[in-house]
Amino acid sequence: MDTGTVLRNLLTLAWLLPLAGFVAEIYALQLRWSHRLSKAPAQLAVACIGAGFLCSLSALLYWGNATEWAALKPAEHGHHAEEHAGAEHAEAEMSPVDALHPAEPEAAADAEHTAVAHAAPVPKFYAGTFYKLAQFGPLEITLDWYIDSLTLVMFTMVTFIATCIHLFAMGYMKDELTEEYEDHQVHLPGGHHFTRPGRFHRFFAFLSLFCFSMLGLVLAGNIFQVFIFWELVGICSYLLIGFYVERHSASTAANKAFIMNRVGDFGFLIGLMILITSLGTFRFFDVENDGVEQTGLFSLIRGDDGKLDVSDDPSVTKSVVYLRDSHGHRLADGTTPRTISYLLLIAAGLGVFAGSIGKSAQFPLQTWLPDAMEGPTPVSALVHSATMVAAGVYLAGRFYPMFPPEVLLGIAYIGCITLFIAATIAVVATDIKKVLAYSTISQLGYMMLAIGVGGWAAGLFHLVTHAFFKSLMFLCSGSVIAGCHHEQDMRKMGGLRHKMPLTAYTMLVGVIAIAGLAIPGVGNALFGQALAFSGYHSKDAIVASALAFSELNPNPLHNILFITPLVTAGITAFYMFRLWFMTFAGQPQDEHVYEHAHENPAIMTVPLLVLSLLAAGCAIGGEDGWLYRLLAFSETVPAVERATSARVATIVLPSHHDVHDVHGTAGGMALLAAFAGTAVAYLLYCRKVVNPDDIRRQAGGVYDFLVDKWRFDTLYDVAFVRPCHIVASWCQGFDQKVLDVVLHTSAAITVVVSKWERTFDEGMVDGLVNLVGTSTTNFGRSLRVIQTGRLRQYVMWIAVGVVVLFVALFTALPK
Amino acid sequence: MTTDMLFWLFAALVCGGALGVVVTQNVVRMAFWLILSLGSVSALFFLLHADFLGAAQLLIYVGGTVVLLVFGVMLTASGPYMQIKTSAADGLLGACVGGLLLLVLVSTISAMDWSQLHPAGAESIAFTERPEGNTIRPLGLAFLGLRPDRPGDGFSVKPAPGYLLPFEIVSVHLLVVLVGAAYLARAKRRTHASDDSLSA
Amino acid sequence: MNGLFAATSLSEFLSGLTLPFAGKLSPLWVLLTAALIHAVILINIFAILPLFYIWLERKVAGRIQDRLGPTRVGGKFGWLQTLADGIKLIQKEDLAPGAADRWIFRIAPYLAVIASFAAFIVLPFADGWVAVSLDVGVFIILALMSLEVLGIIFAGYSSGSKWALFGAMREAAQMVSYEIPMALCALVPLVTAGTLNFGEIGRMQAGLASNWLIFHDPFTFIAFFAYFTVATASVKRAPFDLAEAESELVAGFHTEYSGLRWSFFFMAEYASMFAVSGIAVLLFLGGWYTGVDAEAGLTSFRGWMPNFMVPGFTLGNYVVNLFGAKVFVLKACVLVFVQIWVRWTLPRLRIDQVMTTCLKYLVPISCVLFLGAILWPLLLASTLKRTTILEQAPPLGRVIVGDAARARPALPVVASSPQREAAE
Amino acid sequence: MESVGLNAYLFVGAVLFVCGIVCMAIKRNGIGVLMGVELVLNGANLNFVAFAHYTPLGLDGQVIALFVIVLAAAEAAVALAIALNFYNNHLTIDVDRGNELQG
Repeated sequence: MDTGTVLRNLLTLAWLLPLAGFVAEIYALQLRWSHRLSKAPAQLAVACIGAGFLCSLSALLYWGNATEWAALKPAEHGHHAEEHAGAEHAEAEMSPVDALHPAEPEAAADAEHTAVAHAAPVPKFYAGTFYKLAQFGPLEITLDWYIDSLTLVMFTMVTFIATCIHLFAMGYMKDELTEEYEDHQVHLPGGHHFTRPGRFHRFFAFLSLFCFSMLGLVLAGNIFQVFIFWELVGICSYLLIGFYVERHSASTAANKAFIMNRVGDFGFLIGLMILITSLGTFRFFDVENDGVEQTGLFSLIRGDDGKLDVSDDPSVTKSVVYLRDSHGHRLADGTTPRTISYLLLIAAGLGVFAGSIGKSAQFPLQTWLPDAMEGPTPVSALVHSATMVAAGVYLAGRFYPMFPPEVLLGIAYIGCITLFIAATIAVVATDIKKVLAYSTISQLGYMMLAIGVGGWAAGLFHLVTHAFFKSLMFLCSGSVIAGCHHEQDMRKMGGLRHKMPLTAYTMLVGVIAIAGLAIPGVGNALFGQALAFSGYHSKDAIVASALAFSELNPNPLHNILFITPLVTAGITAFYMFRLWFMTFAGQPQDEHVYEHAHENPAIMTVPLLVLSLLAAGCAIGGEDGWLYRLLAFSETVPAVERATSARVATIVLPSHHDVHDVHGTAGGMALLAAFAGTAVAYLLYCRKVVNPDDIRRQAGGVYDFLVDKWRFDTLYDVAFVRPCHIVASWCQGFDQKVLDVVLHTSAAITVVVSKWERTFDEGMVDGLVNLVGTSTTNFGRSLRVIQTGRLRQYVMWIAVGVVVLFVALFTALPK
Repeated sequence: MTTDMLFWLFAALVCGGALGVVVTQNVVRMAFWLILSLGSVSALFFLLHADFLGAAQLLIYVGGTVVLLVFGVMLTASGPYMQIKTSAADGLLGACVGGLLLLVLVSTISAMDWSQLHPAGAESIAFTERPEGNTIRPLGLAFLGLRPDRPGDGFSVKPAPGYLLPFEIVSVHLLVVLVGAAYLARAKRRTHASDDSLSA
Repeated sequence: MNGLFAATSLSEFLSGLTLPFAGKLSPLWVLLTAALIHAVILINIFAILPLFYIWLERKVAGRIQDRLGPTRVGGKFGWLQTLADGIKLIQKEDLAPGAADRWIFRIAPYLAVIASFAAFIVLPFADGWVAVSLDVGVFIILALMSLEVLGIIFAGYSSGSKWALFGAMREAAQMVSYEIPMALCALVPLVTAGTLNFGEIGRMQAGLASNWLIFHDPFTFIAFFAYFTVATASVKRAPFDLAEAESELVAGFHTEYSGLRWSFFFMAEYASMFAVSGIAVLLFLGGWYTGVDAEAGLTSFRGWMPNFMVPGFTLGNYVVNLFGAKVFVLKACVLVFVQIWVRWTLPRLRIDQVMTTCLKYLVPISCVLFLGAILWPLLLASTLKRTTILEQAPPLGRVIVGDAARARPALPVVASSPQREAAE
Repeated sequence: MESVGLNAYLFVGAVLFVCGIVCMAIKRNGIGVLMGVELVLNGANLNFVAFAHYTPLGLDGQVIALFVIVLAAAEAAVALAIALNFYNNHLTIDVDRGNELQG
């Protein structure tokens, strides 16, 4: 078996195991394999996802061995900085043409790029088709798989975090292991609480379904398949947010999340339609069908050299992009070259990105994510911080070659706005999970920003590191919530580190990681890098990309793209340490809560420890570390393209070289900002130099503005909800005054006509039928007398009948 | 000549047996006459070169069906040598109608020129001068759709539809009928029935 | 016309004999004479065999019960004892009870005897030595033997006695039930042989004993024992002799009979024993062949002294057939001896046990054997590429139609006959 | 050449048939009626076999006669079961007593 098949088999196994688990868990109770008090569903779910993790990990290792860890060799990017001459061949290596025939690496090696001296090129990706679902004319709906290092890392990351969270959830959800679960947050009239059977098995079934969907999304090889799993994770999110469906807040939040996502998905659908009408395929990669090459999306737009082949027409509306095959030749229908309008390409990019906005809670659709914290905390950790919301970033990253520079600029600005807004709101939030939720939005903004400014690898790097430390922090908060008997308000906590030290210090690891603190001197001496937890490295890379971008683009407006993340880095540090200090340090604020707080059992704390190790160490080495290199190995073309586009706006994307040049500066500034934020938080919330309440009173307007979440909900209420209500009431009036009247009138007429008809029926029709019936009855009565019931008589009649018949025939027939 | 003699002998036995069945009042004696009649029919089958049918007639009719009937007689006899007499009027009526029917049938048979059924020619020899007796293999082949008795399509390449499916259906039918008969004739609990009638 | 009296050797002999009077005697008379001679021979066999068997039964019973049995009449072994009994029975008064339905009462023994006797018509004693050679031989012998029950029912019913009626009812139920496994067991070798003609079946088993159908395959082997059990029951021999269980029914259906009519039932019984044993010998035990391939030498002897005394009569053929007939009768007598042996060894079953044995054990067993016998050739065809393990067995196509002129060499119905295999 | 032709067999068949019909018509004993049915069937069978021998009907006639015999056996079994039921219900086998279905 070649490498691609092995990888496909392993990842498919990892992907489908949770589905099998889901089916078993859903039907276990119905089919009476299991009972409501059984932990078996959870164990099954853990087994499935754990096995999935092992598969993913072995896939990653197998891939590494098969490629001899080419991705980790510093020749790729590290040499960029020193060795400019290497740029061309690196570029050549990264072009997708090497992977046109992933099953035959030798053939690829024989291709035109044999000039590459040092080694046989390693295939960028492996891809193929599971099977064809349907075909509508030229449009094929297929199940494809597309495996590159990003896929592998995502698989390993998702399955690992999911395994940890499943384990944690086994402890967290144990309240549900009962026949009568009393929901204290649902009040019934009469002062009672709502009571229902526990839903332990259902929770894990949903988790399994989610894992299946998320892995399917990552494995997908075409954009339509991505869409399908996109919606599947959406429905899982809906189900999990609304897990406590009896709570009004939970059901509302679930609806909100679902509807907000639909807004984004609408854009996604538009993007898909543009792609299918203009390009005729959904596939990312090229396939050969009966010797005919079917060019995939990436090759169509980027050809073999990673550049957009734009016509020279200066007008935006008239300029077109020529579609090319994987060898760089322009495609043509007869003599007419196949093209896509540049504006349409932008529209398609924006449409797909709209999907990302919805899923990743970017401005202006960010409001659903904080509300989604109504779900159980493991859900928040898995779905609403580490994996599903990151799917938007993943999509933007996966779809990166399709975005023209103008769209990237849009992505950058959306990310920039989001990260700032969310960070500011997080500063004033008091609910421990809400703080983390806003922090998530903010960090997702960072990732989007990174992708927008050309720091593709930096964005995805941050995605992975963020997934680790954010899931860690959510699990810690879950641990706190569980330990404090479902108290979520930070103002009632304090000093909890004495009660739950393990939670507190693992949380501290996550806080330091996200704040991006580092000890530059020691680390430089030891590792050639700052001694820092994972968040520092990834955020550093993003800020550096942003700085490089703003330096390359003379437009002063673009400085915002650098300054905002820098400032927000400080704010991030501030609100995260604020959270930690308020929760774990200082004096207990609420004796009742403090008295009853307790450390959780091992099944909940062990995942914390494991995750904290990874949150701290996964990014060791920063941009020279293994994780970054693994991700950067999959980077597609435009990062080095220095795409200069002047059709809508003048944009120059920085190269790795540019980024590396400003890395030191950016890193230093970000570290400074982080230390500043940490210091402020320490002073305000630990030392109590200034009472935070005073500041709140001083800046009352700003505070209220922030507490109201920048009044987005109000804005949407005024802009969308109320107009909808007004239009609806108009429609109702129209219905009542016009349509109902017409209908009632016609009904009345029908009744009158029916009455006439009834008279006719009863008189004429029934009369006739009855006449036939009675006459038949009477005739039958008269015939009854010859039915004597005596067998012998009947036989005699038969004989007589035969004789008579024969005689009649003989006499009647002509001789 | 031999055959003619035998025919007349057995025809007389057949008719005599049948008449015996009709005129006898004792059921067991009727059964005896029936055996005589049916056994002679079997002999007539042999004379008609249908040896398999003759054997089947003996095995199934005389050995099976009539035994069943005698069983029935014994199971339904309310006294020794039970006789349920036919009234003279019934007998007379039966004789009249039967005579008329016989008259009609005989006149019909006589009126028909049966030789028209096998027009003179080479093909008609095939079934009249067929080797005698051994019909079991041709019969088996006929069940499979091969017709050795027909010169035109005896061993034609494409066999005609045979009687295999009807035969299978009949065998399944036989099984169903036997199960049904066993169900019908099973011993019923009279006490329950009388209880029901009492309560009703 | 030959279909009715197809006794080839005898009619040939007679035709040759009447050659000098050609034109004076019609073929009708030839045939009638042949039929008469056959009848006389068979009636004599039919009469003498029971005499011998009854004597044998007494002697065997005596030996088994540690006594001597008849010793006086006719010399050392009391071999004339049965004859003496017969003479005594003929002299007895022919009684009929007052409650009897006399007409049927008198007819019933004849019915039983006729049915039993008719079986001998198609039973070949040697190659060609058969009164009527029919293609449906096995079938019709089973049919004829099943008629015996009628005589017994009539006897029991018309006696006007409870014992007789019960005996007859039991007998009827038993015989009707045992006919089914009997036919099925007989079918097992028939399926193997592919014919119902006793002559063909017999000729197939020439040569060594390994050619006997009992050794043909496992199913025929088991089928022989099943058949023998069923046959014992169907001739109402112990341990299945419920119809005349003296401890319960005095003497069963023949309680009220005496004299010659009484002895008719016993003639019928012993003749039937010989008949079923003869069938077993023909179907399973190699018919009139010795099983040591003595025929190989004898066959060449068949042509010895052709047209001896009369044209068409070959003395060698006659002698060989005589030898075959002796072998056949000897084999059948051995089986009859086994039946007698069993009678005096095993206790009698209860009536419900008899019916259970038949319906719950023998019928399923025979069905399984039948199925197995059908599937066995398929197994052989797939392994040995032959339809039958017997080299001598005629391929199905050869004798498909009596009319040889119409038989074509390649029959579409024979899918895997050896010739066809070779042709392909 | 045989002097006995098809007609002779048909006459015998007709006699059988008529005897059967008359038997069915005049016997009050249910078993007697059944015997009448058997006679009728045999009359028909005889006709079939005669036609099979004397006309191009050929083996079809014999096959049909075979089916008739088999079905007659089935019919006899059911009829006997019905007769037993009748006897159970009426304590007699006189078919004239079974006239509950009169009009």
